[in-house]
Amino acid sequence: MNGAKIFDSIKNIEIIIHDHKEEIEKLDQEIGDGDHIFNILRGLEEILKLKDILIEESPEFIFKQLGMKIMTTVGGSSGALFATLLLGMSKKYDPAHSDLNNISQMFNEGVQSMKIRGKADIGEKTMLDVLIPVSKSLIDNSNETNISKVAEKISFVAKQGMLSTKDIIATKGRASFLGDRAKGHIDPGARSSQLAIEAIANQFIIS
Amino acid sequence: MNGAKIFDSIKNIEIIIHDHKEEIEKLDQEIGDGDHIFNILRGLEEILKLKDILIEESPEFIFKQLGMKIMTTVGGSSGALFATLLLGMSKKYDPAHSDLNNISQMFNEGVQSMKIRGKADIGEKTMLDVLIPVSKSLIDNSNETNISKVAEKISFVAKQGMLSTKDIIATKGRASFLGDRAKGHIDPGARSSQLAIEAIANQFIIS
Amino acid sequence: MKKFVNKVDEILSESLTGFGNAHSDIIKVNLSPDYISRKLKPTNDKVSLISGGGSGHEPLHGGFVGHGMLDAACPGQVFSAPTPDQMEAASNEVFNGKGILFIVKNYSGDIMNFEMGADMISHDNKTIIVNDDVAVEDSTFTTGRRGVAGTMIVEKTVGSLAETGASLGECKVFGDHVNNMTGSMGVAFSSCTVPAAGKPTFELSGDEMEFGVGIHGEPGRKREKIKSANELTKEIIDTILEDLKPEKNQEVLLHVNGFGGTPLMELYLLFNSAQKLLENCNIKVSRSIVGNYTTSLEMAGGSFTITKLDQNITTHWDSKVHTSALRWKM
Amino acid sequence: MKKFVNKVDEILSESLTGFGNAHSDIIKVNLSPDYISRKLKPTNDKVSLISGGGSGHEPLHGGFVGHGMLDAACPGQVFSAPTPDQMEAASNEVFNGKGILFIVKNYSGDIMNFEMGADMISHDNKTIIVNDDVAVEDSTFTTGRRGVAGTMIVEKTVGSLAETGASLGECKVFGDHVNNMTGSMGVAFSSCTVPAAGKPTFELSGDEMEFGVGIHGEPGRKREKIKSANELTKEIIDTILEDLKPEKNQEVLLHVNGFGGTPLMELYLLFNSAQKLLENCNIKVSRSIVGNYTTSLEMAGGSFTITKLDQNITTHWDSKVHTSALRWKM
Ligand SMILES: Nc1ncnc2c1ncn2[C@@H]1O[C@H](COP(=O)(O)OP(=O)(O)O)[C@@H](O)[C@H]1O
Ligand SMILES: Nc1ncnc2c1ncn2[C@@H]1O[C@H](COP(=O)(O)OP(=O)(O)O)[C@@H](O)[C@H]1O
Ligand SMILES: [Mg+2]
Ligand SMILES: [Mg+2]
Ligand SMILES: [Mg+2]
Ligand SMILES: [Mg+2]
Repeated sequence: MNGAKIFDSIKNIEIIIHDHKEEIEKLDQEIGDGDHIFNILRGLEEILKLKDILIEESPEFIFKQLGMKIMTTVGGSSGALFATLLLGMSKKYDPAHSDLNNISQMFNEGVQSMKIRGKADIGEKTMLDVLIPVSKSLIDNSNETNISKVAEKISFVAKQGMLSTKDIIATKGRASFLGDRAKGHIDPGARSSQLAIEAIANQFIIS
Repeated sequence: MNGAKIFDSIKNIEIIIHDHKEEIEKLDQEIGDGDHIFNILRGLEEILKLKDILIEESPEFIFKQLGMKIMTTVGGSSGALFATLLLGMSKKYDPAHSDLNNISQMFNEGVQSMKIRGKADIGEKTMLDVLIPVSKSLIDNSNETNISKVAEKISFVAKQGMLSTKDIIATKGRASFLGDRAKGHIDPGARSSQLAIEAIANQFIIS
Repeated sequence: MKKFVNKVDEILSESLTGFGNAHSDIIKVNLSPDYISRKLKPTNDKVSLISGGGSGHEPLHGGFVGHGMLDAACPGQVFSAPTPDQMEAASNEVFNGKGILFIVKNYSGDIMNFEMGADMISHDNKTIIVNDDVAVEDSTFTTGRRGVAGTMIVEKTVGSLAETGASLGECKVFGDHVNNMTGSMGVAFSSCTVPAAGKPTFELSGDEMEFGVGIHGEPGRKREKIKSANELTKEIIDTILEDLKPEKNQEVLLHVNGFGGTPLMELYLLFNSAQKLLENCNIKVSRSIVGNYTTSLEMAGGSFTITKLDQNITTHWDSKVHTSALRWKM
Repeated sequence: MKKFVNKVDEILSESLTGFGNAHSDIIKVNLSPDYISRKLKPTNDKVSLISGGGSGHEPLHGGFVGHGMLDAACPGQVFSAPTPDQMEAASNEVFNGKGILFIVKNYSGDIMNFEMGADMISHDNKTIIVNDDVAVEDSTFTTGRRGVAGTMIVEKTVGSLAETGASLGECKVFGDHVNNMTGSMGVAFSSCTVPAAGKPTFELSGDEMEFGVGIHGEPGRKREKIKSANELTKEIIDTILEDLKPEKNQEVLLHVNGFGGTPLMELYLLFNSAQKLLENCNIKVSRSIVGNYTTSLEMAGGSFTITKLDQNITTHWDSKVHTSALRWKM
């Protein structure tokens, strides 16, 4: 894990999110307030600007800076949550560990922090329905040597998690105000998170 | 001239205006503020309510009461102008005169008062483009014995006057703010006045 | 038509009743004839200011009844001038020893009805005709310019002068002066829906605006493609300045008025554009007011009004006022 | 999209700059991080009130910064909660010896960002979560109710208490109390257009309304055919009363709030409907406020808010205030 790889992943996330702009926009218009895509894109744009400054730095430092940047430029639920994710991740980097081990530990820590920040758990129709299963899958597979197999697994559980948000009501976030009307709609944050996971997974499947 | 005849005429005016509601509404939306038809209808409705109370009174008194009613219930340009017309008319009734003579004198007085009230004259794209020619025609023909011939004449000059408002710019009233954009549109007040004249003329042509 | 309404015919009376009750600490509402007056008659002899006009421009004029501004307001039907008996009744109620000053926006209907109202009263009276809209060419052969958002500024400043016990003549002269120092112009992104009509007065396509629009949902001087805020602000401010011909270092009051359907966020953005432009012309914005004061029901759009300030106008702008829509220092 | 705008990205900063200049007598605006604070720091030790939230609800919250109300407001992007560094910077500027009280509307984004902001400061602080919207069912397992137009009432009354030098704990308790005494519910006739999106968040057909809508152009609890003003007022007021369970002869503050695109004429008509209903239930409307205070950009519609009054709330509602959007007695 190094700066170049981290920024490659972010660039890949940005590409995939851009490709699904209209879809994500629509999801938050249906059961939210329509700003999710703009929050996400603003965040990605801002952190990509840091590439030249941060690329040589340690992953620990990079994640911290990315988290701070998201925290101070995005706003909304997703700003707070993704900042929390990144800041959490920065705490668990250990240069002695393998990449997969690092990612598992870091991601797990990040997602735990998000749960606390959002006072939310699985099944509440949020991005955590994607991120918690992914985190679990990473932990379960942290000793797996075939990286692309892990990538395929997380890609799969992310998609499942995302789809699972469709037919439930929300108990957290803005969609919770809709009650039953939220049913039948995928959670925007779950969709953007799943796409991000997919982008990263694809990178590893290909590489 | 008596109360019954006066209220018959008003009823006829109300019918014809109702039949052209949409058209008049549209004319004031195009070059005005869209309220003309509602002003006119409100006025007609209000004065028709006075029928039972006034029908036995003298034409003088009736016109005065109608003028006061219009004045206090209609508002807008047309309220002020039609009230002025009726109040002016009430001043010139002379029981010694023939109906046609009375109408000519009364109408002439009413229209003169309107010109003063509106500081307007012919050619300014207002209802006066209908009412001034009608008034002149009545005066010119006040000794004519064939009433239906007079009726046909005023019906004709009213129509001409109404049409003449189409291709000129307005220098009075709300349409004057539009400058050249008012061209091509018939003045709403001219149209409603012309329809009123037509209603009365038809009554005399038929009777 | 989507409006909060029970019966279209009763919108006005229900709304006025609500207005009267919501502000019963300072005003009262009389129905048939309709007029709004101060709850308490001023104790000192003063000129009584009465304004009015068609409804649909709220808070103008009823929102400006109270200490330091109007003594009464006569609301007509939506976009129709009020009837003379309203002015008569209001005059008789608020006359306070020093004559009546009518403040009338320059529209045929308003002028005629106020004239007829004035004919009906026995008190000394004068009329100020507000005609601040520079979008309309003025000429002695026409009705001339419309009265728009500058009316509020005339009502505030003359209202303040009247409160000092000034004479009817002094108030009239000062009002005409403020009107002369004032120019306005607006632009609309949408029309509005007169409740009785139930549909918008005009339709604009998605990329068009009415430039130099009035305040009755009526078409403006020209229809154009929409422009950036800076561009259209420049076009409007330039037109106003051409009319007002301010000296270098002139202090002005800048009023950005919303027509009803435009968020405050955009009005403040317009204020920012205009202030920068004015400062580039060495004109100092020393007083400002931004908000929906002279509306056209729910029309989207707004207008700029500039008043050249002198010591007198500034003093009477700053002085205390207590109405439902404008309140400060008391 | 028809809006007064130069570049979509710069709407907020241009608008904030305009806001700062238009009201430079009482407030100042800081950009990056964005916050609005009082021009002059209070001279007495007092609890500092900071609110904020997504933009698009103007005049909430920036319009409520000034004597007797907020010390600072942190505006986020349109409908997006502000970022924690805004709260940190605002706190550091306005801290005045007695701790910071955050006033936060109950939305995940706002709560999380304000919490993160609070984590970043060293001053004593507490948070009031406003959740007055009775349209949303409350339960311990969910996010609970939204914070809507009642927020202004909390800010006004707690702002007044803070001005007296009350402690952080006292202000927090009083704010929670006012929040508990307050219930709101709204209805929308149209959605609104987030500038970045360029098109309305949702579409409603010509005879539909969103019942129990929030303030972000988001869908409400149910979509229904439009009803008469009296009918929908009754449905809303009944729901609020069910929640507030007022005693007989209870005095209340009745607030009719416009969402931005509804004319004052209609808001006063709604006030009239509601007041009659309340008086039929032996509830006395002894304070009232009608206008666009908590908006959703240009959304058409409005909400009712009722606050049960006691001596304390009444005193702090009546006390003097000087902000750009709410001003009386000074
Ligand atoms: N308390 C929470 N815990 C976890 N995720 C949440 C929470 N609240 C909201 N979210 C997520 O945030 C997404 C919305 O993000 P965004 O639109 O950027 O913010 P906002 O809801 O403030 O408008 C939702 O789709 C959901 O996935
Ligand atoms: N000064 C005037 N003199 C004569 N007629 C006028 C004058 N001003 C307006 N009108 C007439 O009044 C009509 C409009 O009436 P109406 O729509 O009821 O009032 P408003 O113009 O006040 O909305 C115009 O079409 C025109 O014929
Ligand atoms: Mg959102
Ligand atoms: Mg008209
Ligand atoms: Mg009219
Ligand atoms: Mg949001």
